[in-house]
Amino acid sequence: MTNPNNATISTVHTAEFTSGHALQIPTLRILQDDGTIYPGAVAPELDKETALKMYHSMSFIRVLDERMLAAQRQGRISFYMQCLGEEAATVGSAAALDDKDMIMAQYREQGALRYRGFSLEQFMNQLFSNEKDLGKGRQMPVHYGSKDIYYMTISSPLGTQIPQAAGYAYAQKLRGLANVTICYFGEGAASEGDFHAGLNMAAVHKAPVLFFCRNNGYAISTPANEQFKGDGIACRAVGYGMKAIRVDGADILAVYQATKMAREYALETNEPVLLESIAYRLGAHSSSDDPSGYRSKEEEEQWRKNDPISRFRLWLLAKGWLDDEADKAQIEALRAEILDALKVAEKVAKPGIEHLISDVYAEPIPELERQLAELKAHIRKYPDAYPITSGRMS
Amino acid sequence: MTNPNNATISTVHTAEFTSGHALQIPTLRILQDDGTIYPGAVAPELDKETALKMYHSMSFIRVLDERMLAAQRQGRISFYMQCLGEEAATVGSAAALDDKDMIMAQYREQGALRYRGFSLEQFMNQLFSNEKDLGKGRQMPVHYGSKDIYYMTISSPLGTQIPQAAGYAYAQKLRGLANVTICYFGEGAASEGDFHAGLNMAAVHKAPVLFFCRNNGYAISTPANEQFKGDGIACRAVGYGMKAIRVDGADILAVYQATKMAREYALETNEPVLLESIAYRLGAHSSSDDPSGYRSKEEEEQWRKNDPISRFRLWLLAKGWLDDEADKAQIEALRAEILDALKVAEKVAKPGIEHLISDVYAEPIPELERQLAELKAHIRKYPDAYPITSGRMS
Amino acid sequence: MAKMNMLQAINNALDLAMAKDSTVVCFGEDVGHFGGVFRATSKLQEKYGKDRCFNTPLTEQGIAGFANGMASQGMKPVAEIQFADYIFPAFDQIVNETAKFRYRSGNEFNVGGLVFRTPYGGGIAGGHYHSQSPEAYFAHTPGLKIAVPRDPYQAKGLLLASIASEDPVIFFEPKKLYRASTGEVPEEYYEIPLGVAEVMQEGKDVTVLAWGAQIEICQKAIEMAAAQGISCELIDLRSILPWDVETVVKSVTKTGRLVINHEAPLTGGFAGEIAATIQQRCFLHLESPIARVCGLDTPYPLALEREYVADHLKTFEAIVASVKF
Amino acid sequence: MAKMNMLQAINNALDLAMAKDSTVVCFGEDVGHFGGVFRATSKLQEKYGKDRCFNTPLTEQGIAGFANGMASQGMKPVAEIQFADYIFPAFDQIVNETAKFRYRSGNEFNVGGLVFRTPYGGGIAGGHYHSQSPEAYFAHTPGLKIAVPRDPYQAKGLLLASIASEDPVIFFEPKKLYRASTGEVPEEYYEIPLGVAEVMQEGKDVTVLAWGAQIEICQKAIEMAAAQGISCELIDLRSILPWDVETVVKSVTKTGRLVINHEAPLTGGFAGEIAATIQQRCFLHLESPIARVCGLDTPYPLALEREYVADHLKTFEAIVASVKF
Ligand SMILES: Cc1ncc(C[n+]2csc(CCOP(=O)(O)OP(=O)(O)O)c2C)c(N)n1
Ligand SMILES: Cc1ncc(C[n+]2csc(CCOP(=O)(O)OP(=O)(O)O)c2C)c(N)n1
Ligand SMILES: [Mg+2]
Ligand SMILES: [Mg+2]
Repeated sequence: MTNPNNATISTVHTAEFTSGHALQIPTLRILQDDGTIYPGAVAPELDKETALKMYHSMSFIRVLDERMLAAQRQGRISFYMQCLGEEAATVGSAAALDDKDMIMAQYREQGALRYRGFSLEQFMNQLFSNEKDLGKGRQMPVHYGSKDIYYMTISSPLGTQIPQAAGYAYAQKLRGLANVTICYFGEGAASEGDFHAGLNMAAVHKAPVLFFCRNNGYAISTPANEQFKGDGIACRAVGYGMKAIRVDGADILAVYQATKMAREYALETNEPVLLESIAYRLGAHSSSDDPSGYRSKEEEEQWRKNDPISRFRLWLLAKGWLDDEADKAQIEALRAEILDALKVAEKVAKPGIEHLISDVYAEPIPELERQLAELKAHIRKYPDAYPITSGRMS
Repeated sequence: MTNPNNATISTVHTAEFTSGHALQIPTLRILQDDGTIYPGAVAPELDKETALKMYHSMSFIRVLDERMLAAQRQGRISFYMQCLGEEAATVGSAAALDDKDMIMAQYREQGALRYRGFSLEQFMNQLFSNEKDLGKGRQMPVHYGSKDIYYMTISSPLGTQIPQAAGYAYAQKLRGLANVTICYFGEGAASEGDFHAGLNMAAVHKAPVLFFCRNNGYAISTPANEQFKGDGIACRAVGYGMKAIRVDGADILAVYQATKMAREYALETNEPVLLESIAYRLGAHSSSDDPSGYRSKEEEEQWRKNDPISRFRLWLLAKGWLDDEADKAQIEALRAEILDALKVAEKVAKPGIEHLISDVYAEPIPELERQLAELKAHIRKYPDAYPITSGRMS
Repeated sequence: MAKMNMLQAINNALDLAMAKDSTVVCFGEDVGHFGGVFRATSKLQEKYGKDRCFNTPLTEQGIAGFANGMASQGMKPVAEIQFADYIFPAFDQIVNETAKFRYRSGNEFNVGGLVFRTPYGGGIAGGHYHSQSPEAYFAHTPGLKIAVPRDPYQAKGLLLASIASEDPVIFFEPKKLYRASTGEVPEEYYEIPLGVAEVMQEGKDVTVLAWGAQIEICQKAIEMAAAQGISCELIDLRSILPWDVETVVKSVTKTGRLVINHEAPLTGGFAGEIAATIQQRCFLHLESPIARVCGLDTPYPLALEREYVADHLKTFEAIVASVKF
Repeated sequence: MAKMNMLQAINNALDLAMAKDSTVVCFGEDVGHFGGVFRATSKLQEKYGKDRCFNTPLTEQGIAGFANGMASQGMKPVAEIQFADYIFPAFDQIVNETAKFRYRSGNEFNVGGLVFRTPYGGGIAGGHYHSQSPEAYFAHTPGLKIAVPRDPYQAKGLLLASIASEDPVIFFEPKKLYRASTGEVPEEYYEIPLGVAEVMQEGKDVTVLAWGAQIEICQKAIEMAAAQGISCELIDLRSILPWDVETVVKSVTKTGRLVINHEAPLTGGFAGEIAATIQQRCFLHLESPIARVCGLDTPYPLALEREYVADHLKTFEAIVASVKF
């Protein structure tokens, strides 16, 4: 384009609107509900090891979600968020990445985190905000993060990671790394101003980001049709001159394939890509939410059939890569393991008093040291009122 | 659409990107440079009176801009912004509206303001921040506004009027008014998060707004191709499920026609429309700017040929609605009138000291009354240091 | 009179305001059919229709901008920001737009009638993104009014006054009191004026000043002090902007001592403004330094919340130290 | 040494920082080829390439988000916000993200190395959208550092220290000094430490405290005071967060009096924090109330700017009143 307005100019002489739905983007589907491949589709190349790692990540997360929601109901943790129905979207996309590609997630991407290798203990330590939590017990449950496995610590304010991902990926490019950044967000978060800023900047500055929108139909109680009037989220990509692809988010092969292709493209061209996963948030928004107030059981039931794990499981069984019985036994064992880990983690001490002020700055400023000293003196005076810290102050 | 994701689902089995330029929107052109209508085009219905009002608004603004930039150079006002090259975009769109449609502008829309009936004196009073300024001398020059003529007072922070326009128009709808809101902004301001929020909310809440983007190629020194990578701004409308139309912004008949059509549609359906005017900011960004640092004289010269006023003038002359000599004389007279008005306005007193604190709240709060009393006592002690107010304090 | 918790009182105030004035409109994330994540707008959509009570897309800057536009047309939007921690994307629309709308236009336009309601403060194991008390960020902004209620009765009266106000108001609702604080609330319409503090308990040795959920913490502290023979005067500031300087001056002139408590971090918190003003106005009456009992200068923590907060014990200690100075 | 104005000193600091460390990257609206609307980044794109000095789209929240992301990868972004009045769309990214990045992740990630530079303050006939002094909005935010230089020498040293800092810094540049303030500046690299105030002039009767462009206003005022036999100690705070409590305490302990001057409106301004702290720390030494000379509690006006500002005459009067109290 050569005109200063950065717009192609083709002339018409009759006033006519371009429709608000002039662009429709098809959905990539490879794996059917019964575990077979769609006629005409080709499964992506996947070795057995990777495929099983994907499967095990999904089933681990399924069991973890189930257990930890129960733990929340028992009052053992204060809060929890499941990803029921969206396991394939996050695991499938994470599997298509390099281990050093940065993951910047929203909060419902424990599938990607598990795929990256976050251990059961690490999950538990975070959920119990104990002193072994990498985040030092400072954030609510499910705000995971780990530098070692390139998983940016979750931040609650929605959409903020979107322009951050553009900047992170730009830095990767400047450093000459052969890595991209993946940025997950919900279709609700895509309404934030940060979405617009982040996608536009990534396109303009040529930052290799995979923007991965989990369109799961709801933002808490707000249905997608009260969130936006366009055709999904993927079509917004033309507004940024960015390539887009839409996938069935319950189809792990489609997700894997699309992400792999997007990663290659982004790495090669330094251009971002927008991916949209179409799935359904089968569970409640969080442990504080009850969806019966805003959607029907029938709708939920219909989507429950669309289970991402059972589909992939059938595919693996058919391929002979998975043994039905062994798998069932393994899941049983996992249940026990999780319970054990939970019992361990809940007994680990909370972070020490010094971590109330550490990490605000690289080094505590004098005022914080003064405040800590004052607080310690106070705690010494009323040790019973502060049982978590009073017993172990230096 | 019935799926909860609010996206049409058509299936494909092969991964393929949708291109970032999959949607291209043509540009409506009716009036040629020589004042004739494009072959195949039809001029919109325009009575003589309206056509002349449009023409006179444009030429008034052209002369005012010229004079006031000179006044700024002479140090008579502190700041000025021209709209050279974009007169047709704002006058043509304003002419397609009802007098009670709200105008929410950015700052370069003096054409629309003049069309609405802002008087020469009112322009001058604002530019000189004197006590007759409707804005009480509180904002920099060109921050016009008038409730009587439904022109929202300009605010410097870019993009902020975009979601405001959605809210304003929603209120018009709720009140059952047969009016729309037009919201002007530059292609630069369209990068702000508020753009995304405003367009999305207008679409979702069905607010009759005409979003009018003046794509003039530059945001201060930043060319449009460093501002976004999509095909202009109009294509973003699909992201909001909103209708769009692109016009040649130097072609007042095209602008008028498109705006009229958009207004009818918005009023009928309560759906917003995105209009994009393709023109060129022929002058400097403002009196503080010198474009020679970032663009070539050649580029400017090329666009100078594209003059919106001369085109329309030729059309009017050909129609016999305008007399060449009389028009030239009128413009000469206008120059003198403007100079006279300027001399009057610069002698009008500045607002009185009470207006330092009025309008912060509907009624001054006690702390502000205390501060004003203290200030008055201080001014009485040092009258020479505060010559604007000291002589006329009650 | 009816027994209500704070949520019910707020819901009742919104209901009355919407019934009374058809230009009152409530919106925000999940505010519509669902009635808001805390259910403050429960049943309002059912009662007043989707046009007057609705879900917005997830964009706080959009919500604030939309509210500004609607108010500038003359309607009375009551916009909910789901958590005060998420009000910051709307900061520009509030601080540069809402606050300056009337002034910058010479009163050609204004957004009087606009209210931002938002659940705020800690005490719900929310970590730093569900616990912040950002009133001081807004208190530095001429053109805004700010109110914080301490109980259901106050919540209803202050909210109705906010909606009736000709100036834009930010209404911070201490979320830990939503269900915990209950009391008798008149069923009819009433307003509690903005900008007026309330002396809740008279005393002679020291003035204790707070607002919102910290009031009950101060009540505990002054009970402990009373047991030691210290007589405290307790003031609920209620409005942060404008704040009632004269009531505080009068009290401190009498007691000679002032302890201010707020949840937000110490540095830059609103207690600083109060202390600065009162040391100036009451200089010759002060018998001890004005004390501030506040959150630490860190983000609001999770595991160590108890250590972090400006609790009754810290307040009690500050009272004693002030009296013994 | 070379004679430089403040813009040249800033440009020189950025040049040195970029030459020294290839991870330093400058960007913002019009920052690239054009060198910024004030020309602070002049020639940097030419010298270091488009990758390391570039224009961004017009989105402050995007600029801040992009900078956060880049810094979290380990690079050192120096992001310009074209005017401090336009920093508010970035408020969420700065206050909720930049400030809490290290804390919330337990130091798994941090944005140390990030600097936001922004022209700030009045005195250029800019009205309320080109004159604001928003430091107090940020000073209530643990995790941020804030610095304001008063002259070219300070600007270079403080900016280099900000870029070298392991913590994110907001660097407010008093734009009315950009060309007006000139002085000798060493050509080589040097840092002026953050968090340390400077006693610019010793005195015994009263301490006068300010920062940025208000320093020269205070200098005029203390000259007037000197003519009346009043000896002022002048302190440039330099860093707003963390601020150098001890230096101020030491001074006020000696003089017994304090006058604080800032451009921003009085209520909620940072002078409140200082006064609150100092009345507490120096209670027994204070011989008169701490005075604040600040902007009025209104948006920054245009026509009546002279009346509005915290000028030398108002400061002089406050000094005299403090001494005569
Ligand atoms: C800035 C901001 N506003 C509001 C919230 C409260 N909130 C948390 S999750 C959520 C809904 C998000 O929906 P979506 O982005 O679709 O993700 P999903 O939960 O469906 O995975 C809301 C409103 C928040 N965390 N941050
Ligand atoms: C929020 C905000 N950021 C930055 C600015 C400074 N600024 C004023 S005009 C301008 C460029 C606007 O360009 P565009 O929107 O294309 O409008 P045009 O000047 O071309 O008419 C900038 C960056 C501002 N006024 N507001
Ligand atoms: Mg969702
Ligand atoms: Mg432009």
